[in-house]
Formats: sequence, C-alpha cells, structure tokens
Amino acid sequence: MFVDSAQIIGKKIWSDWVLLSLKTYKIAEQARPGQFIMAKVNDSFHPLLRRPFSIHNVSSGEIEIFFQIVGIGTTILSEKKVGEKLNIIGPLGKGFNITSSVQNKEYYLIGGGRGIAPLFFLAKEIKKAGGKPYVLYGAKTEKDLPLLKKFWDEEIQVYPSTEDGTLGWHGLITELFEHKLKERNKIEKIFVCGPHEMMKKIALIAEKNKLDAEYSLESIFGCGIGACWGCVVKLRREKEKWVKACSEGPVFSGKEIIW
Amino acid sequence: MFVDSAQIIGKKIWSDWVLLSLKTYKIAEQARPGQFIMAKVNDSFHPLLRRPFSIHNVSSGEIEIFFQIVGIGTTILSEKKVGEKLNIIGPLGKGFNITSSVQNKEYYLIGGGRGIAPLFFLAKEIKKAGGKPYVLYGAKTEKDLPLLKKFWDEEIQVYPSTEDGTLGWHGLITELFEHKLKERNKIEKIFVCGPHEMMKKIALIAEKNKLDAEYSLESIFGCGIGACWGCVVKLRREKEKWVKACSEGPVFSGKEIIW
Amino acid sequence: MVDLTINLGFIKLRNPIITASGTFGYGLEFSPFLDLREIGAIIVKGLYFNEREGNPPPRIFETPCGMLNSIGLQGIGVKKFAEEILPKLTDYGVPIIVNVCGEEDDEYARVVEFLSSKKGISCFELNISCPNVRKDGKCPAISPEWTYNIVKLVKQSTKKPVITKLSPNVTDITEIAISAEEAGTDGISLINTILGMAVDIETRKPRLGNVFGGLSGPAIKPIALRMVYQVVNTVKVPVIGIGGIFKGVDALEFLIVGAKAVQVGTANLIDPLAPLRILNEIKDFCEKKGITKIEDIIGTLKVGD
Amino acid sequence: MVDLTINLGFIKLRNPIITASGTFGYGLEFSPFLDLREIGAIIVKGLYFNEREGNPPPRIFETPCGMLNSIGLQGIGVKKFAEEILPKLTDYGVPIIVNVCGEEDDEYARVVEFLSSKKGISCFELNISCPNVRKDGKCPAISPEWTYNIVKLVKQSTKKPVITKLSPNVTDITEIAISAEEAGTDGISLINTILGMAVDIETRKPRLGNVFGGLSGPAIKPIALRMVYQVVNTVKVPVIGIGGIFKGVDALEFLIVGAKAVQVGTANLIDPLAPLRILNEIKDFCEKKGITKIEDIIGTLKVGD
Ligand SMILES: Cc1cc2nc3c(=O)[nH]c(=O)nc-3n(C[C@H](O)[C@H](O)[C@H](O)COP(=O)(O)OP(=O)(O)OC[C@H]3O[C@@H](n4cnc5c(N)ncnc54)[C@H](O)[C@@H]3O)c2cc1C
Ligand SMILES: Cc1cc2nc3c(=O)[nH]c(=O)nc-3n(C[C@H](O)[C@H](O)[C@H](O)COP(=O)(O)OP(=O)(O)OC[C@H]3O[C@@H](n4cnc5c(N)ncnc54)[C@H](O)[C@@H]3O)c2cc1C
Ligand SMILES: Cc1cc2nc3c(=O)[nH]c(=O)nc-3n(C[C@H](O)[C@H](O)[C@H](O)COP(=O)(O)O)c2cc1C
Ligand SMILES: Cc1cc2nc3c(=O)[nH]c(=O)nc-3n(C[C@H](O)[C@H](O)[C@H](O)COP(=O)(O)O)c2cc1C
Ligand code: FES
Ligand code: FES
Repeated sequence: MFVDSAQIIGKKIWSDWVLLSLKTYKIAEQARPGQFIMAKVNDSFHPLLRRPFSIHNVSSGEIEIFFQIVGIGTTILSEKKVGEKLNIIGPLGKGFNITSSVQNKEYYLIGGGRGIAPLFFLAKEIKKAGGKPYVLYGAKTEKDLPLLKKFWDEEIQVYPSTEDGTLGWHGLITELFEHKLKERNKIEKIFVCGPHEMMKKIALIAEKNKLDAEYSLESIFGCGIGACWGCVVKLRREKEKWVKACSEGPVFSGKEIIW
Repeated sequence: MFVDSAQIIGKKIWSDWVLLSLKTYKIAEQARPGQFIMAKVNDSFHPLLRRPFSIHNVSSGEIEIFFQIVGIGTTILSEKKVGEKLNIIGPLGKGFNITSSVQNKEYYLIGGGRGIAPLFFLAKEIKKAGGKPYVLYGAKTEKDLPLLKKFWDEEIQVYPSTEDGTLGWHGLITELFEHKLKERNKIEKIFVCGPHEMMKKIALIAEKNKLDAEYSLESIFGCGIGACWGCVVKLRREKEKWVKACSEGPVFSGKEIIW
Repeated sequence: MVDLTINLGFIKLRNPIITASGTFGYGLEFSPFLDLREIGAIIVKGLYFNEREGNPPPRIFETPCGMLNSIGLQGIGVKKFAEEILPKLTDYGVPIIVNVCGEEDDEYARVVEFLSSKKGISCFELNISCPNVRKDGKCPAISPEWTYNIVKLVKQSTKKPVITKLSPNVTDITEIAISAEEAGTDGISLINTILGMAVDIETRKPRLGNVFGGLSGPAIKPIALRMVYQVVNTVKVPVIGIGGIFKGVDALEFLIVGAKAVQVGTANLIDPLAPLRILNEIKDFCEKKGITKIEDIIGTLKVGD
Repeated sequence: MVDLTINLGFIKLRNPIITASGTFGYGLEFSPFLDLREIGAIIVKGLYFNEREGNPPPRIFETPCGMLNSIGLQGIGVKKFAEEILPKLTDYGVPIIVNVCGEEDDEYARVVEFLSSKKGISCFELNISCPNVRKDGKCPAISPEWTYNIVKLVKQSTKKPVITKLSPNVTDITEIAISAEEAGTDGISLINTILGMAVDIETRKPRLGNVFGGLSGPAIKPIALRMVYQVVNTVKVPVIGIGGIFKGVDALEFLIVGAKAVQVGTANLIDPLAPLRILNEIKDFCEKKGITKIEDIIGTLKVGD
C-alpha cells in the first residue's frame, strides 16, 4: 500500500470510456488481479473523496485503469492529459483467488459494462499460469465494448454480448453465460464483475450449476483503506454481518455473499 | 451589464503577474475606465464566488484584465489557456470621472502594485481626449512593474518607483508623488488605485495640496452587482454611511471617502 | 408542457422558484439580467422600519463551497422602500414578498402595518432568524415562545399572509415550526444561514468585522434538506425550502422531501440568471421523466423499502 | 526548532494533532502509511460494550466540500478491542484515547470500567454526540441534563481522564459545555458531525440507508470554529477543536480561537498522511513567524481594534 503521485503516460478515450496508463513502480510491482486503487481526481475539496478504480492491467512499472464517465469525478479524470500527475493509493483490497494449480483449467470471466475492468488483468494472469480464461463481455450496445481488440491482441478468447444485438450475442450477458455453459461445462471457477442485478442473476445460474464463483462487489467507498466502515456489504460468515468491501474484498466468494 | 462567456484570446505571464485578453463584444463596447468585471474562475463550487477585476484595456471587441496571483482564484485563472472560455459579468460599477473638457489638462494617475490595472485604460482615454496623463507606477521591486513597456508603447509618460530602488525612483510611490508635485503643480485631478495604506497617504498629500482626487477602492465583493451589501465602504454623504463599493463605486471622490 | 404552477394555499405561484431575501437586492438590481416576471416570486432584502446601517466590514468571507456573511441587514427602511422601490417593482407583475425584520418584537408589527396598505405586496416573510444582528448570534427563532409571540403579534397586525422564516441554529427545528404554526403562520420557510466564523491566521483577526456570520451556499444544503424534511413531517402549513440551491437537482431534492416551493439564495450572487436556469433544469427533468405537473413531485420521497 | 508539545493538564501530548474517532480505524490501518508514534494521540473508532452491526448501506454520500456518513458505530466491542487491537497499538508508543459509546447511559460506564484496567489507554472520549445511532438523530449531547448525568456516571466509573465530545446540533453549545464541566469532565472536544440528508432524484430515495447522516469535512469548518470559540470562552477545562481540518491553516485557526489541540477527521479518509502533513504545515508556519512554542499561539485571537 503506497501513496503515489503517478504520472499519466498514456490515455485513450472511446466516447465515455477512458483508459489511463500510470507510471507507478511500487504499486505495479505488488498489484494482484481484483485489487484496486483510490484516486484523488484533483486537489480541490470538490469533489472531496477519492474514487476507486480496479487495476485493469499491469506491465513493468505501470498500471492501467479503465473507467466509464458517470459523474463529476470520472469527468475530471477524463480531462487529464498525458504528463500530468495523479495521486493514487494502492494496491488495495483482496483480489481474485487463482490457486496455484491453474494449469489447463478453464475459467469463465464475466464482465458487464465497466465490470470488465479488473478481468483483463485477471485473464492475462490466468493465461500466464497456463490456465484457460474465457471472457464474456456484455454491454448495452457495440460502442460500450471498447476493450474487445485488447483481448484479441492478447489472444484471449472473448465473447461479446449486446442488449441491442449490434455485436455478438443478442441479449443479456446472463443468457450468453447459460448458453456457453452448455458448450463448455468443466469449469473450474467463474469470476464476475458488473452491475449488482447482473451478478445476482449470474449467482443464481452458478448455484444451479454448482459452480465455484467469485464476485467483485461495488459499494460507495469513503476511504478504501478500511478506516471508515463506509463500504460494507452483507456476508454470511458464522452469522450474517456487514463486512468492509474495501479491505476484506472487493472480491468475495459466492458462498458468503448475501445478494 | 452582460453575462458573457468570453473566449481567452491572449495571455502573458510575468512571474506572478498575468495579462488576459478576452473576446467580449458587448462588454468592450460599453466599458469605461474604472469599471470592472466579475469572473467565475471555474465551474466548481470551490471557489464559490466570482472575483472582481478592473477593466485594464479595451480595443475593438476585446477587453484585457491584468492581475496578480494572490490566492486560489487568481491561481486557477492564471492556469487558463488561450482558447478557453471565461464566464464574466460586466461592465460593472461607476468608473473614473473624466469631464468633457480634458483638452490639454494634466492628470496624475497613481497606481500601486495591482492598482495599476485600471489606470492603463484611463490614461489612454485621457490621451485620446487631448489631456495629458502622467502615470506614477510603484511597486516593491523591478519585476513587479511588468506594464512599463506597455505604457511606453502607447507613448504615455510613466514614472516608475520601487521600494528597493531596482528601477526608477528609490522609495515609496507617495514620496515620488510629493516630488513630482513640485515639478508640475497645475494638476486638474489625480486618479489613484492601490493598497489602502498607500491611498490614504496620497489622500493626505492631495488634501494638503488641495487637489481634486478620485480613488478606486477595494473591498471584498460578494456579487459585484449591488445585490448583497457585502462590499460597503464608509463615505461621508449627508451623514456617514456604508455605501456599496461595487455599484456606487468602486471609484469615489476623495471628498467623500472616510479613510 | 409541464404545469409548473404551485398553490401555497394563501398564494398561487407561476412556478416554485422564489428568490431568497438578501441575495436578490430589491429585485430591480437583476432586471438587466433576467425577466423578473418569469420568477415565481421575489423576496426583497430584509426591511426594518427605519433605515439601517448594518455591520462593519469585512462583511463577506468565502469558505469551502460556501460563504459567511455578516451584512447585518443594512437597508433603506419601509418608507423609502414604499416610495422608491415598490412602484417600480410592481410594474414587473411578479409576486413581491417583503422580508420583515425587527429589533424589538414590536417593530415587526410596525413594519407589516405600514406596508399592508401599500399596493403590490403579496405577503410577508418574517425574518426572525437572522444571526447577524446581535453579537451573540441570537434571534427569536431559537425560542419556541419568542417565535410564537412574534408570529401572533404580526398576524394580528396584518390581513396579508405571513411566512415565518426559521433558523437552523436550534436543537429541534420541529418544536419551533410547531410554535409558528400554532401562532397562525400561513407558511414556513427555512433555513436561514448557520452561524459560523473564520480567522485570518496572518493577522489573528476574525475574517468578519462582526466576528460571527451566517454560512450559506452548497456547503449547507444537506443540513437544510434534513431540516425541511423534519418540518414537512411535522406541520400542515406549506413549507418553502432554502439552503444551497444552485441547480435544478438541488431544488428537486427539496420538492421531493416535501417543500412546496424553494428559495434560491447565494446562487444569485454568483449567477444572476440562476433562478431561471434552475427553473429550466426542473422543467427539463420533468419533461424527460414524463411528469406533467410539478406538484406531482412534491413529497414523493420513498423511505424504507 | 519549534516546541510543539501541548499540556492538556490531564495528559501531555507530543504535539496538538489528534486523529478523530471513526476516521482512523483502530489506528493500525494507518501504520503502512505513517509512523503512528509521531501523532499527538490516536482516538480509535467508537466502542460499544458489545460488537455492533451498524446501519444499513449506503452509509456514505459525498456533498459539496463535505460528506454524509451514517456508519452507525459498527465496531468490534471492548473485549475484542482489548484482546486483538490494544496490545498491537500500544507497541507504537502513541497515546491512545478510546471513544466511548453507549445505547443506555449505563453502557458508557460499563465500557470505561472494563477498559480502565487495560494497559495503554491514556484517556476516554465520551461520544454522547453521534447523530447516527437513532433514526431521529437524537443523542445525549443535545440535553444539558442528559450530558451531565452521563459525564457524572462515567467519572464515577473510572480514574482515567475523560474528554466529553459535544454535538453541534444544539441551540446553545455553551450550555451543554457548562453541564459537562460541572459534571467533572477533564476536557471537551467538539464538534461531532452535523445532522444532514441527501436525496437521489432518480430513485426518490434518501442517499443513505439510514435516511439521516452526519455531515463532516471542510464544509462544516466555519460552524465548528464558531462553536469552539464559544465554548473556549465559557469553560475552564481544555477544549479540543474538530471539524473540517484539512490543512495546517485550518488547525491554526482552531488554536488561535483557543483550542488546545485539534482532531483531524475526514481528512484521514482522503489523505492517510494528513495528520503529519498538517503537523508539518503548522511547524513551517511557526518557523516562518519565529514562534518557538506552539502554546504561544493558543487563544491569541484579536477581537475588536
Ligand atoms: C472497488 C471498486 C472498483 C471500481 N472499479 C472501477 C473501474 O475499474 N472502472 C469504472 O469505470 N468504475 C469502477 N468503479 C466505480 C467507480 O468508482 C465509480 O464509477 C466512480 O467512483 C464514480 O465517480 P464520479 O465522481 O464520476 O461519480 P459521482 O458523481 O460521485 O456519482 C455518479 C454515480 O456513481 C455512483 N458512485 C459514486 N461513487 C461510487 C463508488 N465509490 N462506487 C460505486 N459507485 C459510485 C453514484 O452513486 C452515482 O450513481 C469501481 C468501484 C469500486 C467500489
Ligand atoms: C473592484 C475591484 C477591482 C479589482 N481589480 C483587480 C485587478 O485589476 N487586478 C488584480 O490583480 N486584482 C484586482 N482586484 C483584487 C482581486 O479581486 C483579488 O486579488 C482577487 O479576488 C483574489 O482572489 P483569490 O481567489 O486569488 O484570493 P483569495 O484566495 O480569495 O484571497 C487571497 C487574498 O486576497 C484577498 N481578497 C479576496 N477577495 C478579494 C476581493 N474581492 N477584493 C480584494 N481582495 C480580495 C483576501 O482577503 C486575501 O488576502 C480587484 C478588486 C476589486 C474589489
Ligand atoms: C448576503 C446574504 C444576505 C442575506 N440577507 C438576508 C435577509 O436580509 N433576510 C433573510 O431572511 N435572510 C437573509 N439571508 C439568508 C438567505 O435568504 C438564505 O436563507 C440563506 O442564505 C440560505 O440559502 P442559500 O444557501 O441559498 O444562500 C442572506 C443571505 C446572504 C448570503
Ligand atoms: C466516517 C466517520 C465515522 C465517524 N465515527 C465516529 C465515531 O465513531 N465516534 C465519534 O465520536 N465520532 C465519529 N465521527 C465524527 C468525527 O470524529 C468528527 O467529529 C467529525 O467528522 C468532524 O470532523 P471532520 O470534519 O474533521 O471529519 C465520524 C466521522 C466520520 C466521517
Ligand atoms: S471505504 Fe472506508 S472502510 Fe471501506
Ligand atoms: S458586492 Fe454585492 S453589493 Fe457589492
């Protein structure tokens, strides 16, 4: 966990989707898939709080974040220029659990909308360890799938879905998942990130198919470092309790999440 | 009085002094020397209030403002780039009174530090009307007199003073003024803008010499348009009273100011 | 087309946007910027019976997302207002509300008595909540009894409707609201500014000549909204929400918790077009959502699941 | 070299910077970021006797220059704290202050009784001012009698010094401060958060699961500073200032109006280095001004000319 003033060394924008590359040696060195950073988008009191972003990709001394412009913080962030600095804290939280024996095992990585962000790093790591990541990447429409090419470039299998049928599977990503399960059902584990309602539906399907599953949950973060108890989600651990998503998650096992 | 989103079409910086040129047809057309604009330096709530700046210069469809970086608002303003827009209201307030019979009359225009800002426009107007403006331009040190060349270019007589003697008269502008009064004493009126203490001393000298004088006063402005009663200064009008500097000033006659 | 009219019972407004006292001058100051007629109502700067000097400067200090003011209700008094301002203002055909002040309880009565006979005043707003008049920041609206007495007295002194403006500087805002209602107020507006201060560490002096001042602006909106919600759930008279309203969304929040109209204050100082801009943003929101009557939004907060 | 030590009478601090309860976890969360030893004192998250679940999410909402929280004092309870946290925390050698909560008056006594025997706790801070525990936002610190009773009870239950933390949601803060002093409190800290709310206009639901929450951050600083100034001028016990302290200048304002120390709250969430950064900014200011003892700044506000 480091506070770093990271230089922005690369930037891409597709309508309301932004990819930023940041130079940050220590954070890059320690980052694991599913972990996140907290970014201060300006040094004003408005907006006040840092914003959480998954670590989307890591390469020597660099990390990438990939985000959607949805409000004041992401708008300001999207206006940053290459060369400017961004104050970030990371790597934070507990990431996805990929056990040592990944070799030749098959995984579905299911990302809805901005939920795709952490899955790129995860897919790369699984592949590196000899596993087989299959990515389901869903959104409303074609233009909300800007990362397809990036997956292709890494030779990672990716199946797009769009609600309006402009690209790939016509319909919901949950339907695509059910469909794919028929094709390939010796699945070691699924990793899911996306809107709450989508993940809830995936969880039902996973349960029905007795699939091991991990979900990256979102909640509103105050600090991201476990100090404020703002980010809690309900888990079943001994008994039902509110658990901090930032420091004990954001990734949790499907077994313990109370949807 | 117009609210205008004015494009920044020129910018110069000398250490902590900034000159911005703004495209703003209607405001430029109506502006008089001594009037000011209120600028919103960003569209955030922080800083919240507009900032007042004298109209420093006017030419076809354009105005200039000249300011010193002293805090959050002027810092943000100084970072604006040519091409960006600046939301301004103007022209506001009552300016300097130059009577119609300016022809061949002599005036001292006395500006301390950022107080020089409105005097450039005033000097030009006096000159245009056939009068003779003599500008006293004082500051701490040489680098705080970035406008000298601008006055020279307009062939306006300007006498600099610096407290540390790095340029022009070595000492206070008030001393320079007393000195100059000996050289030239058929003065029609003096126009003064600068720090409160400086203006107070000038006022004593002016009174002793029975000079007609106008002063541009500063106070903290809430709105600049006469709506909040925040900006009052004490005047002698019938009786002593608090008068709005923004709408009844900022220029007041020496006869009514209570220092 | 969205029906923006609001019926407060004692007065009908073309729309729910009212300009807050002290931030909109006597109204006329804004005529170069916008068509006053399009505003729901204008509340003029607080009036004492006589002309009033106000507090020593500095009177304004900016704070994070807010500002402190200690104007101290400088103003021209009722006579000059009636003679010089009112005739011009009535020409615009916008409802005019006079914000009424008093150093003694009695003065409130004298102000409304004097002005009740004048043409063009729709109703009164009792400013029993200005924190800037006495050094300790006290005002009638911090006491239920004091509030009751003044409202009662004023109601006896005029036939025109009376809105009572409450102070946020209290432990229990509902208690004060009940007092005002029991004393017969026709409506309640809140909040006035919150008592605050600031210090210049260089000079070690207070930033305001009067030491204390009233905090307003976006910074106080969450507090204002909470109080409005509490009062709406306590009294039957219509409630007007005030505090940090800068955008359409802010106004909508107040309407959703149950305010029947809102006042725009500090925003006017920064953006003289604010009242109509906010109105347009509300209109756009309604159109987008297919809401045909603004009154359908009022008090629609969903609490619990 | 600036002498930054502060003597509160009942405790000596290395410097005037204390971390505020609820914004600094149990302290340990910040050890990756800064050397805890360099902080004046650490106040841990409010503790009830038993473990506590807290309020339903969303628990946090950002507002202009501030934030609302309705955590509702989720926490691990005194036993787990004494067993799992305290031993580790005492290793750092920084004064530890426990923020004490109670659902019943009695619980405050039980918490301090239990913890008084544990090694490493310097003193207690009574949180009688959390607006997030009951739905109506009420707490003991809104009543002089209630405040008096709890402070008295706690003082009888422990020999350790007790700081009483006041709520800003009151009409007259000095009245509550006097009660706490009369009941024997050793010090007073203020302010806790200000009750507020926010609404999502899309869903028409409150932004917080608990509807109301506490406002903190730069937005509230002017209100906090005013209240600290009022209390400093009323009681004799040392006063600790809290509210929107993000920079050295903010802390200095509180010291100048008379606070003997300050607490840094919301700032920790955004900048985990905040306590030491603020300390350094104070040090730099003193050096620039030739001030050799920080205590020479305290209470030096110049009022009047
Ligand atoms: C662990 C974690 C990782 C995330 N990773 C990514 C990512 O890689 N890419 C990405 O695009 N987004 C990600 N998000 C969501 C992202 O943090 C929010 O979209 C962002 O904070 C919104 O900031 P804003 O100022 O633009 O929006 P605001 O103006 O603050 O609000 C706009 C909307 O976003 C919601 N929102 C605000 N703050 C948060 C928050 N902390 N978490 C979730 N929703 C919020 C609000 O409720 C509102 O509906 C992540 C969130 C979490 C918790
Ligand atoms: C009618 C008028 C015309 C002006 N014209 C010019 C000009 O042409 N060039 C120029 O450089 N400056 C001018 N000023 C001063 C200028 O407005 C302030 O320097 C500016 O507002 C400071 O903003 P800030 O956010 O950078 O400072 P802040 O961070 O707000 O404060 C920094 C310092 O500036 C002081 N200050 C803040 N606001 C004002 C204010 N409204 N008036 C005076 N002092 C203030 C503060 O007390 C503080 O000491 C003028 C002021 C007035 C009233
Ligand atoms: C400069 C200023 C002057 C004010 N004068 C008055 C006044 O005369 N009478 C009154 O009742 N309220 C007065 N107020 C309070 C406002 O009407 C309003 O209640 C308060 O500012 C909160 O709303 P806002 O956050 O939208 O400004 C004044 C506020 C400001 C900022
Ligand atoms: C997330 C959060 C949790 C808090 N929890 C507590 C608490 O447990 N006990 C307490 O006395 N105060 C609590 N507070 C109040 C702070 O200690 C402090 O009094 C308040 O936030 C004002 O200071 P600030 O503006 O610097 O944050 C909490 C504040 C926040 C923001
Ligand atoms: S966001 Fe603060 S504890 Fe998780
Ligand atoms: S600044 Fe508002 S009246 Fe002058």
